[in-house]
Amino acid sequence: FLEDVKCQAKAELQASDSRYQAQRRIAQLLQTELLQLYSRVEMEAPAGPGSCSRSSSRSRSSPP
Amino acid sequence: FLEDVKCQAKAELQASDSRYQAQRRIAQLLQTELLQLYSRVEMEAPAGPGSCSRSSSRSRSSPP
Amino acid sequence: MADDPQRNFRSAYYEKVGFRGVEEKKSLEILLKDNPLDLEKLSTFSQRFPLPSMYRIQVWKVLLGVLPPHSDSHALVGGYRKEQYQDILEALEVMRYVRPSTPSTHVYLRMFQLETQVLPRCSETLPPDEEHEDFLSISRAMEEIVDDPVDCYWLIKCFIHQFHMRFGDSIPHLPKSLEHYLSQEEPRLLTHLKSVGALPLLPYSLWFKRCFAGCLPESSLQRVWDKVISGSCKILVFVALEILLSYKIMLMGISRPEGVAKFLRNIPQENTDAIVTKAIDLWQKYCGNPNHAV
Repeated sequence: FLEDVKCQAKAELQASDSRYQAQRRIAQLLQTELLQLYSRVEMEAPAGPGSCSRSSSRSRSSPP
Repeated sequence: FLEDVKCQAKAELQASDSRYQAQRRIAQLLQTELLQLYSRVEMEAPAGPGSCSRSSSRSRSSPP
Repeated sequence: MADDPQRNFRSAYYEKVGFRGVEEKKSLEILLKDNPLDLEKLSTFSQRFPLPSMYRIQVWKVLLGVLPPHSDSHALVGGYRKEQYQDILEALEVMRYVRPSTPSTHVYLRMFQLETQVLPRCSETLPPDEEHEDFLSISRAMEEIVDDPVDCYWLIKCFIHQFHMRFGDSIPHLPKSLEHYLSQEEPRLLTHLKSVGALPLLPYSLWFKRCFAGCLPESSLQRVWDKVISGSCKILVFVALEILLSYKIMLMGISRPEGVAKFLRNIPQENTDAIVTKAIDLWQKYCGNPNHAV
């Protein structure tokens, strides 16, 4: 019976974790996309006011 | 002892859940930022049809 | 459970007079009341009997691990599955991988790619091509069987995952196995296929990688998938074998290997139910106790 309770808990935890992992992948992808877009914006308008807060030295580095 | 196992399982599930919630908030912030950036890029280059296929018409187009 | 020939005879009789699977349905209902559900018993049931359509999705979800064996976790885990689906979909929309006009099967593909970390960069995303056709065929078929998009995505994902994990090593051997059983059942057809050079050109991908998605209509297909999901990939060999046997006369008359392949990729959709029924009979004949016939 104890095993049973453990199994149930494990299955629930795995399902919850899978949801977390998906969210992690999403965040990574969004970061990559943002970095790319920022670097493009900076190259297109290097003097643009919106891009001054980003350090442009990293703009062409490849995403992680 | 059974109660103990159940408590532990509950705590683990809660921890997983809060990890998920945190990651979700991060993703939401990133999404908001991405949406803003898209709209800025599109205002600067209104001829671009969409981010995926947008080819920069400017001379300093970024490498793929 | 089903070894009694008398009982099998009766089931066959019910089937003929329209009470198909009355007893089977009752025994499945008893199994589904267990908490936790006994996966082994559910698999055995599904190997031996056709799943009643009203319980099919539920059984698939449990056997594929979309839902856990404990029924009292189903609401919680079902909620997690839904959230995960929505999170991924929303992100793909924001990143413009997915647009309102994107076909749902392509959406499922992008979601699956995101989860398996093979999503191409947005700027480098091309429309899905031949390489993705296995996934897309299975998705299209699943979509015909499952109404709810959340269930549909999860079933596609877990079906494909489980298929590769369980049978990935067996799949390359299935063509040889087909050749073997064909030599038992219809050596003349095998000789013909060999002599015209059609044997290596048979649609093995369609049969053994897409599990007949896009080949059989869904009503027949789901009965084959019942067996695959509950643990047998050998059934695929017998469905292919029955297709060959059913169109033996036609195939014997084709002398160009491309002609054979073309015909088999687009078989008539009329009597596929009978083909699947005969394939299951043949599979049970050769593989005996289906429990041990992987």
